[in-house]
Amino acid sequence: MMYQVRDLRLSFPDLTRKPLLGAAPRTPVLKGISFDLPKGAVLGIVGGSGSGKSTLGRAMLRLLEPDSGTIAFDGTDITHQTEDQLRGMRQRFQMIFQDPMSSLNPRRRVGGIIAGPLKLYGFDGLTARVNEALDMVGLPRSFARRFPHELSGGQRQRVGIARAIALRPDFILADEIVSGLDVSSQAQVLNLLGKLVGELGLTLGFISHDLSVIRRLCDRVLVLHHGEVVEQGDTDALFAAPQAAYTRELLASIPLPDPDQPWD
Amino acid sequence: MRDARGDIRRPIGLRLWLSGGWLTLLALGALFTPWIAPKDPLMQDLFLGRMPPFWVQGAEPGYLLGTDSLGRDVLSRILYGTRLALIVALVAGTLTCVIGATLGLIAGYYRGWPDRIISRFVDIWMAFPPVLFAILLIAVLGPGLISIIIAIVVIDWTRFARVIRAEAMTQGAMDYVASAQVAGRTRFGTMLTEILPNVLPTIVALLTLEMGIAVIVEAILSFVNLSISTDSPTWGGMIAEGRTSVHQAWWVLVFPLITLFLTVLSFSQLGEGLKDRFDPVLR
Amino acid sequence: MSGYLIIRNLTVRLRSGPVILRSVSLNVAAGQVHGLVGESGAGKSMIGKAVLGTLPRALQITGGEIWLDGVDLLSLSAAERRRRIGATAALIPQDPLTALNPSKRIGPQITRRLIDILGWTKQAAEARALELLDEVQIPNAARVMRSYPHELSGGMRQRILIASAFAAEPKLIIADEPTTALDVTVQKQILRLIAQMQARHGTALLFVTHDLGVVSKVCDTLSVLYAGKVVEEARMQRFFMRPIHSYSRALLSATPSYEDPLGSLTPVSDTVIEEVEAEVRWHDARAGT
Amino acid sequence: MTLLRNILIRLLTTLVTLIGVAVIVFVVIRVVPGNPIAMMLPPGATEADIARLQTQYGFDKSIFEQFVIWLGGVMQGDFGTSISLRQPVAGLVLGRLPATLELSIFALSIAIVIGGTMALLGTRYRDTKTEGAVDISAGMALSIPDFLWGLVLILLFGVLWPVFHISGRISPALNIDFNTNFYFFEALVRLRFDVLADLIGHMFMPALALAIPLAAIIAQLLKQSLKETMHLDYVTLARTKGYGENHVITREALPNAILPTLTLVGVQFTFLIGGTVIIERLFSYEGLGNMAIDAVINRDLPLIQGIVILFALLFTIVNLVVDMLYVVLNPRLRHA
Repeated sequence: MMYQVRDLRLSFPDLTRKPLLGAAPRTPVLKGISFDLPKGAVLGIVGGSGSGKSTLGRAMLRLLEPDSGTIAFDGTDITHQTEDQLRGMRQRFQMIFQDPMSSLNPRRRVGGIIAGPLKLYGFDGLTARVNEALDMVGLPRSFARRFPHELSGGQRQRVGIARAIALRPDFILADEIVSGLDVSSQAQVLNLLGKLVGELGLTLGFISHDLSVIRRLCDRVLVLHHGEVVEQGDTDALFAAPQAAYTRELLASIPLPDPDQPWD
Repeated sequence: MRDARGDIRRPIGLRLWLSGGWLTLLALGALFTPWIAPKDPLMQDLFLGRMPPFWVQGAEPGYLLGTDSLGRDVLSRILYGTRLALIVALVAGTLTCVIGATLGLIAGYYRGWPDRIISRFVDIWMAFPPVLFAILLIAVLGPGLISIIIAIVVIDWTRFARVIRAEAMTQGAMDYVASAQVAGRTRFGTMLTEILPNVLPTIVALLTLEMGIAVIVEAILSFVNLSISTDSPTWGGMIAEGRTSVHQAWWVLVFPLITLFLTVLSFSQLGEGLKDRFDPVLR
Repeated sequence: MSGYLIIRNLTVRLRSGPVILRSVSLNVAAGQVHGLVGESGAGKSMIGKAVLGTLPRALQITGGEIWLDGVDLLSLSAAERRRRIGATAALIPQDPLTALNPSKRIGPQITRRLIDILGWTKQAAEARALELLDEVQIPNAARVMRSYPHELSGGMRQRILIASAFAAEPKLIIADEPTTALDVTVQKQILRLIAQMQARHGTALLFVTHDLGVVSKVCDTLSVLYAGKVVEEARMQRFFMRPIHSYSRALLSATPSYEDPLGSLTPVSDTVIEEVEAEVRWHDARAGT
Repeated sequence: MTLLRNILIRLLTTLVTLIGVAVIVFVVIRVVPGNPIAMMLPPGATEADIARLQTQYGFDKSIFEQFVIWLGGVMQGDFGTSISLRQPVAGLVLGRLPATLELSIFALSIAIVIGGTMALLGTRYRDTKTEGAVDISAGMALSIPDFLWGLVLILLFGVLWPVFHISGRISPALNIDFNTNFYFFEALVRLRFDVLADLIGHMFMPALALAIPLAAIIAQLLKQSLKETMHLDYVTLARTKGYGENHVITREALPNAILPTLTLVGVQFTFLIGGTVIIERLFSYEGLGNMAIDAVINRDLPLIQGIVILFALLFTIVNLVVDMLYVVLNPRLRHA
């Protein structure tokens, strides 16, 4: 198992309701989430705004510390590990962010952005590795000398992918990475990701609000609603016979590009 | 829409050239003062008191910008004052910047208790009228160059701390900081390699601004007679003297004032210009 | 007059030169919904902005005609045009969170323009607002009128904006990506509401969106834009059955659909882009730009 | 509930700040070399005389003890006795406060009028030469501090074209027998327009010197904020409803654009009040700041303490007022 998550709970302090003395009351965001993610699987995490899907993703990468429950990564309990303890492992789980503009340091060139994490882990032959990563995501090598703001949205998102795969991680979390893109670059990025998962034997967590996109890419789905798992399972089975009322409502709400689809 | 408006670019070349040019001129003047200055700045000649500048009727040859009430050459005194002003600007400006920016960076990026402590101090500092605080400090420390520099650092570090703290907080919330953490960078490493380069343009702009302010603070302290010593010529001292005799000899006030004005303006414009230049997104 | 909105050869440029809209022509008849589809930068929102006179200042209309309810807007003076638009057209904007003035109560935001611009009495305007809030299924309309925007949810605010758009019985409504900021479940409710209101009031509706799925649910006809040029104009059924232009086909095959998981998801290929780029160049050469 | 809590927190932090200020002043000025008592006595005073006065002013005790005694006095409204002027500090300071307050408020009004006008003009005629002119003049005005503006104004309107007074608060020849030291307000109330004109003639230049940098800040911030607001959908919506540009700017954008400007202007206003110290000196205006500089030069410890605390109090009151205004103007907080 790549990930084993059990009864995961996480809450944020609500500072607007903080009493004069003492701690602010906490608003629960994840309310007891459990799932398994086998190695080599592609897991879609779907939900509306406020469902907790991004929070779950950030907890899986330990950018947030859960209140309770456990997260085991490849058999190691990482729920409450400190940043120092995690440092040796961080190379193994990487992330691609929603907004490539804010996740790429505007003051660095693409080459530096990809090479930065590599340098940190003492990889050698940096130029070769950066070039290889750019090749894999289908960007010209000359892009290494460009700044992020000189690229298009789809190209930026591919730089984000290159940065993540350059480290040869076991697991990648992609957080709404196509929601800001046009359909044409969205299709490119999705196809690229699908190809890389196969070639590199990656395990992928794919967060999205779009079930159509999830269906294309994922073999398992986790449906979140208000911080709880309302349904999970094999993609084909879930789309064929959705069990939870919320999943059914979600499916029925998607406008398919087909004027004949009954939509009521 | 943003992009559509983005092509209206401000001309940044000219103001960099003008401000940089004036400051270079000043720096050269300060370096070679003893060779350039036409007269001894301290030499008094009561028979030559309040001589007007060269283009006015009754000017004394050799005293280009006239003399003050004690017959001292205004041009030479400005030149000697330049040395002091620039030393104060460079040393006090840099020290203030280093101390203030470091504290601001720590408070803004680490948050938590370091932020609470630093912010509390900033609050207390903001409750002092800065000029009064400076005067008070000089009164305590005694006049002198070192005292002035200390006073400037003590009263003005908050300017950097406040601005850089806010800036670091904004940058800290960006995803590229999270991505550095995902890559396994330490918090301290992230601060240096990710946050610092992004706040650097602001730091540079503030630094040159602070240099201008340092010159002003020195002038203000000279004005209330609390600067280096009464002998050494300073712009502020000359202005204070010029202020009292403005109706009889306007030039004693006007020339040091113009010098001070241009210097302060140049420092701040240089900072703004550099900030634009520094920014790859705008370049 | 074949429609309430007739656009003929509308050309819009950046003041610095580049062309944003290239001789766009389209008709929207009363009671009809026309979709404007394209990727970002295709200029689809600019058409709506040109009609409503809200183009960014860096842009200017350099040619063409915009007939609204039998009047060529571009032949009017700026002030007359503004009044004309205010009386006959309305906008349903994209982001319900920024489309209501945060410092004003809901009531006046619906009624003020009826009173100020159209000269209604206060009582009439308020009665009308209440009636419309009921029509868009907002419970407790009287209380909502006294609320501030931040007290209401995103879906509620979008309903209010729809009500406000229909307040003065406009001939034309332009909806600019009205559901992009909403969750799919809310999107469905809002789209159905817009469709219902449009049908009931017989308004002409120009619907700007990037989402072919949404278009297929609400529109009767559509125009596909690329680089400010209409590359295909079609009736809905025909478009989805037999898209003619290769760019339209490419867009359709790049749109994922959960019903067709095994169908290949083809990005818009370079050949298609070159083809449509060549078309744009040919148009520019002919137009002498 | 939240509001009450916020006010309580504010009052507590204010108290901490004030005590912090008091401690710092207390410690700093007691390290002053030179004996303040020796300075005030005529030459030839005996050691015994000095010792007696030392005891009278409490300088023989430890700093901590002195602080406790001083704090005790402050609780009862007693800020000690000025060494150089030999009068109670509280009376002296309160006597000068109105002059400084009137100057600051006058300067603030000028800054709001000039800065607000510039911001509105820059927004109304954005992307034209007018906006460029607003940007450049605001940028210039901002780079030059009040002290230099004061000197420039003295040269321009005191010497070159002498239309304003360049020193003092009121002409000594003028016969006034006012009840308060708020000359300006009292002249307004009593309709003494001769006094009013004379006061403005004196106050205008120092106030303008203080106002120019603040006006520039207001112009920049408000214009920036207005421009951002002008791109929001509700402004576009108002345009499509048939409203003209002026209505859109003043009715739709301005009320929302003022809020983000307000907090920053509050902080800048405290800087302006701080600036009165040197500006009053420059224009020989008989306010608190001028008195403060004399107090430092004379090593008048009780007076310095009193003035600094009063300034700190003034600053915190300004911040408190700004916070309250923010709540009043912001429907989000008003109805929370």
